[in-house]
Amino acid sequence: MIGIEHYLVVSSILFVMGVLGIFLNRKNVIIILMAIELILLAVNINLVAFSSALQDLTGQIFAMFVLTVAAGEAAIGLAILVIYFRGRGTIAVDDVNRMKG
Amino acid sequence: MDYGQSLLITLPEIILSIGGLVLLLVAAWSGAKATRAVSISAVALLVAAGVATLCYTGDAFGALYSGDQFSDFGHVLIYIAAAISLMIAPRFFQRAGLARAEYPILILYACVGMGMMVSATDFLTLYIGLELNSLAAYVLASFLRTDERSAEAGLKYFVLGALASGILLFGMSLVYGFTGSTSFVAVLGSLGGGMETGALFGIVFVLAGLAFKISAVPFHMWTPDVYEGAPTPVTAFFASAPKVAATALTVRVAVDAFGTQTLAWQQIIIFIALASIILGGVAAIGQTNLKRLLAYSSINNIGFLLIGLAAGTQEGISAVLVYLSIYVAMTLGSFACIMQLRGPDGEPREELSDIAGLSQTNKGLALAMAIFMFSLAGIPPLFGFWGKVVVFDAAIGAGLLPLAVIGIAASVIGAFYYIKIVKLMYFDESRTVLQTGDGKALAWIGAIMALLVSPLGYFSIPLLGGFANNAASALF
Amino acid sequence: MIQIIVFLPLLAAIVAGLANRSIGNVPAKVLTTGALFVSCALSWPIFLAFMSGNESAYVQPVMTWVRSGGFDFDWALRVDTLTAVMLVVITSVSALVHLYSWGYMDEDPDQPRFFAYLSLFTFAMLMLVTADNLVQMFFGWEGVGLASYLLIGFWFRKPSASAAAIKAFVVNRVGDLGFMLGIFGVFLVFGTVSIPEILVAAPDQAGSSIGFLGLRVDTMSLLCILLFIGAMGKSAQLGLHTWLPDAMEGPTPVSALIHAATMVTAGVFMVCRLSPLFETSQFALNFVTIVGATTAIFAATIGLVQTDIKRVIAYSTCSQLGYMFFAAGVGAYGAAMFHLFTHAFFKALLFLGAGSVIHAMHHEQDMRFYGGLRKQIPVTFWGMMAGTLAITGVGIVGLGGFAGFYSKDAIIEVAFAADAPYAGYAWFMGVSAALLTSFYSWRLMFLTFWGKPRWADSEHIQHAIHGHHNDVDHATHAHEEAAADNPPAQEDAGSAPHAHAADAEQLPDGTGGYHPHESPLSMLIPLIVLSVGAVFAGFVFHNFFVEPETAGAFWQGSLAFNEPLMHAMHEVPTWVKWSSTAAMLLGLLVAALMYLRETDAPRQVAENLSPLYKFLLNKWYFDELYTLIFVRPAFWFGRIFWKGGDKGVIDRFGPDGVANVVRSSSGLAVRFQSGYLYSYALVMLLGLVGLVTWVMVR
Amino acid sequence: MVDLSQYLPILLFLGVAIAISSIFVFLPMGVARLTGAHKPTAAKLAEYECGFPAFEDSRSQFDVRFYLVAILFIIFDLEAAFLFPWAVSLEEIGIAGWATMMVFLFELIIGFIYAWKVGALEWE
Repeated sequence: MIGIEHYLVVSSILFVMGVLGIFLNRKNVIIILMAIELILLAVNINLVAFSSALQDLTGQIFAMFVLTVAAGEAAIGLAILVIYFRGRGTIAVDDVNRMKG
Repeated sequence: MDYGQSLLITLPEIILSIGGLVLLLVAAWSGAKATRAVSISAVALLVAAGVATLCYTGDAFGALYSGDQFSDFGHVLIYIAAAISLMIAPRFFQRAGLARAEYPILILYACVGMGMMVSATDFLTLYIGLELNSLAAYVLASFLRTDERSAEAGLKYFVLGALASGILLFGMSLVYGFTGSTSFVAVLGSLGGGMETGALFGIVFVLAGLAFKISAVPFHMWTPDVYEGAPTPVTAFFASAPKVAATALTVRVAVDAFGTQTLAWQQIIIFIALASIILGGVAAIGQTNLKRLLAYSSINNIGFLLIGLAAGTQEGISAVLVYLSIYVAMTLGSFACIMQLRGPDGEPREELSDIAGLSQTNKGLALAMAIFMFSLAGIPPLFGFWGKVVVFDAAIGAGLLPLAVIGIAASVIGAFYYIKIVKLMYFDESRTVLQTGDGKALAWIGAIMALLVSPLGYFSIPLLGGFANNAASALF
Repeated sequence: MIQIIVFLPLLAAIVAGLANRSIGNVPAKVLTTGALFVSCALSWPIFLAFMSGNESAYVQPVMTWVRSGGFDFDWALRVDTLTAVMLVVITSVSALVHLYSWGYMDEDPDQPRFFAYLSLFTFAMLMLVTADNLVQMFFGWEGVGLASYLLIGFWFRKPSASAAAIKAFVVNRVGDLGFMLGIFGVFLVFGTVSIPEILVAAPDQAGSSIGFLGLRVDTMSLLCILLFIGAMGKSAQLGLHTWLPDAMEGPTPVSALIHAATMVTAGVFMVCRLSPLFETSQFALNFVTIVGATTAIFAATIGLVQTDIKRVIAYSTCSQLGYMFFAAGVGAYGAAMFHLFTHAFFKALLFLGAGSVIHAMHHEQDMRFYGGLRKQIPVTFWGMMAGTLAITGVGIVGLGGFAGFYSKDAIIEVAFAADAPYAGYAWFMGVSAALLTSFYSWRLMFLTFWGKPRWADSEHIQHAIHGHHNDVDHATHAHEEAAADNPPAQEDAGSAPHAHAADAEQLPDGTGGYHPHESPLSMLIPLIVLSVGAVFAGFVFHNFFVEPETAGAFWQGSLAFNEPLMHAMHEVPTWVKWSSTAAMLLGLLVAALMYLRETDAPRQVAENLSPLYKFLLNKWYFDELYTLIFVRPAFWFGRIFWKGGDKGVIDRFGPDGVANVVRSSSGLAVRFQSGYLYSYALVMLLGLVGLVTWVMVR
Repeated sequence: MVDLSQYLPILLFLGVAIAISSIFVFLPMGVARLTGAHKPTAAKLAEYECGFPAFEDSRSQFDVRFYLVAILFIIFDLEAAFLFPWAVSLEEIGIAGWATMMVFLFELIIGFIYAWKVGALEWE
C-alpha cells in the first residue's frame, strides 16, 4: 500500500533536486527555470497527495492555482531572459554578476 | 454566502483590477502618448481603492479574505507608497526614453497583489496575492529594457523570488497536510492542539519564504543587486509598498495562523531580526552606490521591524505598524532625494562620491537628505527615533530585554554610514559637476517627506499610534 | 529683601551674560553695576539693624531642593549677624569693584562678559554666606570657584592666564575634595546637613570616635580637619596656597574682589560659621592655629622679595588670611571676623590702588620700573597710603588708629592671652609677620611712589611711548605682552641679567619721556570710598566685633563667641600691646632705610644672603616641590593609563577594536555578496537548513 | 530524541559501500595510468558524432521569436486547465461559478487583445 509518506518522500526528493538544480547549475539560466518548475511540481505532488489523504478538495484547487501561477512565472521568466539575452548576448549563469558587493 | 457583501469588501482589489484592465487597453491603443494620462488615472484609481478600503469591513468569500482594520491600515499605506512611486517616476523614464504606460499599470497590478497579501486569511489567497505582486515586480525590475543592469536585476529577482515562493509553497503544502486546512483560523485551531514535526517544518518553510519577501537575513541576498539594478522609481517602490505588504503579511501569518505556536517562530524571528540589523549595518559600510546602500539600510530597518514582531504582543504589532509608516516616509524621501542627482548631461548619478559637497550646490536637497539619514539612523530629534522607541519599548514590555539591548547596540553600527553620508555632503569638497533638482514633483515629495520625519512628525503620534493600535487589535 | 540682595546679581549676570555683545557695553555695565549697588544699599540696613540689636537671625526659605529619605534640605537663605557682616563686605566691595571696572576695563572688547562674570561671582558668594545647610554652602563654594576660574582666565588668549586659571581650579579641587568628604562625614555622623542642627548636635559627638579601615579616629577631629582642608584650599593656606599668586593673571579688579576681599575669606567664614563644631575638637583647633600662623609668616617672607606689585599684595593677602585662621584657632572667632571685615576694605583698596598704578604705568606691573609716582598720581598715592597704614596697623595704643591697628593687633593680643597649646607659637609668628608685613608694605610704597622715576626701561612704557598714538587697541595688546614678558622675568629673576639689575633695584633714572596719568573718576571714587573704610572701619566697628561686653550681643550666637578670652585680651601686659606697634615701626624703619636712604643696601643684602634670597624668591620652592611630588607622578601615571590603559586596552578592544571588527566583517559581507545567482541561492538554502536544524534540535 | 544507535548498522553499511565503490572507481584508473600509454592527440580528444566531424556547437541557439510564442502559448494553454474542473462541477457551483469563469475568460481575452495589439503575435 502506498501511503502519504511515500508521496512525501518523492516530493521531497523532487524539491531538493529542484533546489540543487538552482545552485549547482552554472551553465544555463534555462535550466534554472526548469528547476523552478521542478520545485513547483514537488509542491503540487504534496498538495494533491494531502488532498487525497485528507479527503479535502482544497489541496487540489490549490494545486490548480499553483499550476497557473507556475505558467505565468515561466512566461515572465522567459521574457526577462529574452531581454537579458538581448542586452548581454549570453545566458550563462556565470555571467550574471555585473552587480555584486 | 453573500457574494454582494464579499464583492464590496474586496472592492479595492476589484477597482484596481478592472481599472488596470481598462488602462491596459488604453495603453495598447495609444501607446506611450497616453503615459501621462494613464499615470494620473492610476493615481486616481489608487485613491478610489483607498476610499473603498475604508468603506467596508468584514470577512469575504468565506474566510479567504478579511477587510479588517489591520488590512485597512496596510492597504492605505501601500496605496500611498504606490501613488508616490507613480508620481516620482515620469521624469525618470522620460529621460531614459522609456516612458511607457505599462509602468503605472504594473504598479496597479502589484497593488492588487499587495492588497490581497495584507487581507489574506487563507494560504491560498496569500499565495495568489504574493505571486500577483511578485510577477508584476519581476517585470518592473527589468523595466528599463535597454539597461543591462535592469535586466540582470530582473533575472536575479525572478530566479530567487521563484525559489523563495517554491520554499513558501512547500511550507504551505506541509502546513496544509498536517493541519488539514489552508485557512488561518483552522490552522490556528489545529496547531493549538499540538504540533507534528511536519507542521513545524511547514512553519519554518513559510517563514523563510516570507523572510525573502521582506528581505531579511539570510534571505536578503537579492536585495542589494535588485535595488541597484532596477530603475530608481521602481527601487523606491520596492523599498516601500511591497515591504509594507510583506511585513503585514508576515505579521498576520505569525499571529493569526501560527499564534498558538509562538515558541516555534519567536526564536526564528529574533534570529533573523538580529542578523538583519547587524548585517544590514555592517555590509552597508562597504558600499559606494547609494541605491545599494539604501538596500542594506532597508535590510537593517527590517531587522528593527521584526523586533516588534518578535515581541508578539499587541503593542509589538502596533509598534511594527508605526515603524513601517515612518520607514515608508523616510525611504521614499531618500529615493526622491537621490533621484534629483543628475550629471551634466542629465544622466542619473547614484554613487556615494557624487553627493560629496552637496550642501554647497543645493542646500535644500542636502538638508532633506541629512534629515532622512539622521532619521534612518534613529537620532533623537527626528521621527525615525520614535519608531525605534516604540519597537524597543514593545520588546522590553514582552520581556525581551536582551534583544532590545543588542538591537540598540547594533543600531550604532548602522548610524555610522548614515552619518558618513551627512559628513560627505557637508564637510567634503565636491568632486563632480552635479545638476540637482529634477522637476517639482520630486522636490515637493522630498520636502513633504522630510517634514513628516522631522520633529514635526511627533505631532502625528496620537493619530498614527491610534490607527496602529486599532489595526493591531484586529489581530488579537 | 534678602532674596533681592542675593538674586539680583544673578539676574544681572544672566541678562548681561546671555545678551553679551548684542546689548552693548554700556547697558551691560549699567545693569550689573546697578544691580550690585541696589544689593549693597539693601545690605547695609540689615547690617545696621543687627548692630543696633533690632534684628535677630531668621531663615528665608526659597524652594525645595532635595527630599530623599533622610537626605532632606531646601534652598534657604539664612540671615544672622555673621551673614550680615559678610553681606555688607561682599556687596560693598563688589559694587565698588564693578564701578572701578568701568574705568579699568574701558578698552577691553569683552566687557559684558566680564561684568556678567563679576555679578555671577557675587551671586555665588552671597549664596555661600547665606547658606543654611552645607550642601547649599558647597553650591556657593563651587560657584565662586567657577567664577574665579572664569575671571582668572578672562584674558584666555594669554597662555599664562589660562594656566593660572587651571591651576587655581585644580588646587581648589584638592580643598573641595576635603570639604566634600567633610560634608559626607557630617551627614554620616549627624544624619543631616542643616547647619543649625549640626551645631546643636555637635557637642554630643565630642569625644566619640569613628572607625575606618581598622583605624579609629576622633570623629569631630576628622570632620573638622576635612572641612578645614576645604577652607585651606579656598583661603590659600600653606600647602594649598600656590594658586593665589598665579591668580594675579586675572584683571586687577578681579584680584581685588575675589582674591583679596571676598572669596578667599570664604574659608575663614566657614570656620566661623561652624565654630561650635570646631570648638568640640581641640586637635582640629590646634591644626588650624598652626596652619594659620605658619601661613602668616611664610607668605610674609615671600612678600619681602617679590617685585610684581600685585604679587606682593597677593602674598600679603595670604599672610593676613593666616592671621584670621590662627585667631579662629585660638578661639577668637570674633577677632577673625573683624580682621576679615577690615581686611576686605584695606586689601581691596590696596589692590584697586595697585590697579590704578598699573593703569597709570601702562600695564607695567614690575615695581622696579616704578618710582617717584607720588606727584604724578596723587589720589592713588593717598589711597594706597591709607591702605598701607591700615594693613601695617598704624596707631597709638589707647588712642586709636587705622583699621588694621584694631583688628590685627586684637588677633596678636588674643593669641598671647589664649591658653590654647599653640597660642604662644601663633603669637610669636603673628608679631614676626607684623614686622615683615610692615616692611614689604612700605617697600611697596617706597619703590612705587618715592625715589626717582625708573620707567624708561619698561617695555610697556616703551611701547606706550612709541605706539600710543596709533595703537587704538593698546590696552588689550599690552595685556598680552604682559603675559608674554612678566612671568618668565619673575621666575628667572635670579639669573637673567635683566633681573640682576633688578636685584639691585638700581636702574638708570629716567622717565623715558612718559607721563603717567591719573585714573578716571570711576576708578578714583572706589579708592576714596575704600580709603574711608580703611581708615575708620576699625575704630567704628571694633566695639561690635571684639569688645567682650558688647560683641556677645552683636554676634547673637552666630559664632562661638568666647567672652572670657576677649576679657583676657584686654588684660595682656602693656609690652604685648606695644609689641606689634614696635614691630610695625621697625619694619617701616628698615624699609625706609633700605629704599629711601641706602638704595644700594637691598642689593648688598641680597648678595650676602644669596641662598636665603633665592629661597624666598622662589617661594620656598613650593611649586618645584609640587611638580616633583605630584605633577610629575601624575603625568607619569596619566601617561601609563593613557598609553597602556586607554589606548592599549580600552581603545584597542573598545572603539578601535569594534571599528576594526566592523570594517573587516563589512569586507567579508561584501565579498559574500558575490553577484552569482547560485551563491545567493546557496545562502538562502543554508539559512533554511540552519533554521530547520535549529527548530529540530532545540 | 531518536535513539541514533539503531542507525549504526546503516552507517557502517554506508561506509563499506563507499569504500568498495571507491575501489571500483579508482582502482581501474590507477591501473590504467600505471600500465597503459597516455598519448592524447587532437583527433582522440574530439567528440564523436555519428562518424562525422562536428558541424557546429551542439547547443545551437533558437530564434528569440520562438520563445515569445512559447511564452504566450504557456499562458493561454495552461489557463485552459481551469476549464476542466469548472466544466465538471458546473452543476454544483451554479450561476456564481459560471459568472466567475466568464470574468476570468474575459480577462484572458483582454490580455489576448493587448498582446495582439502590441504586436506580440506577429512573427516579423
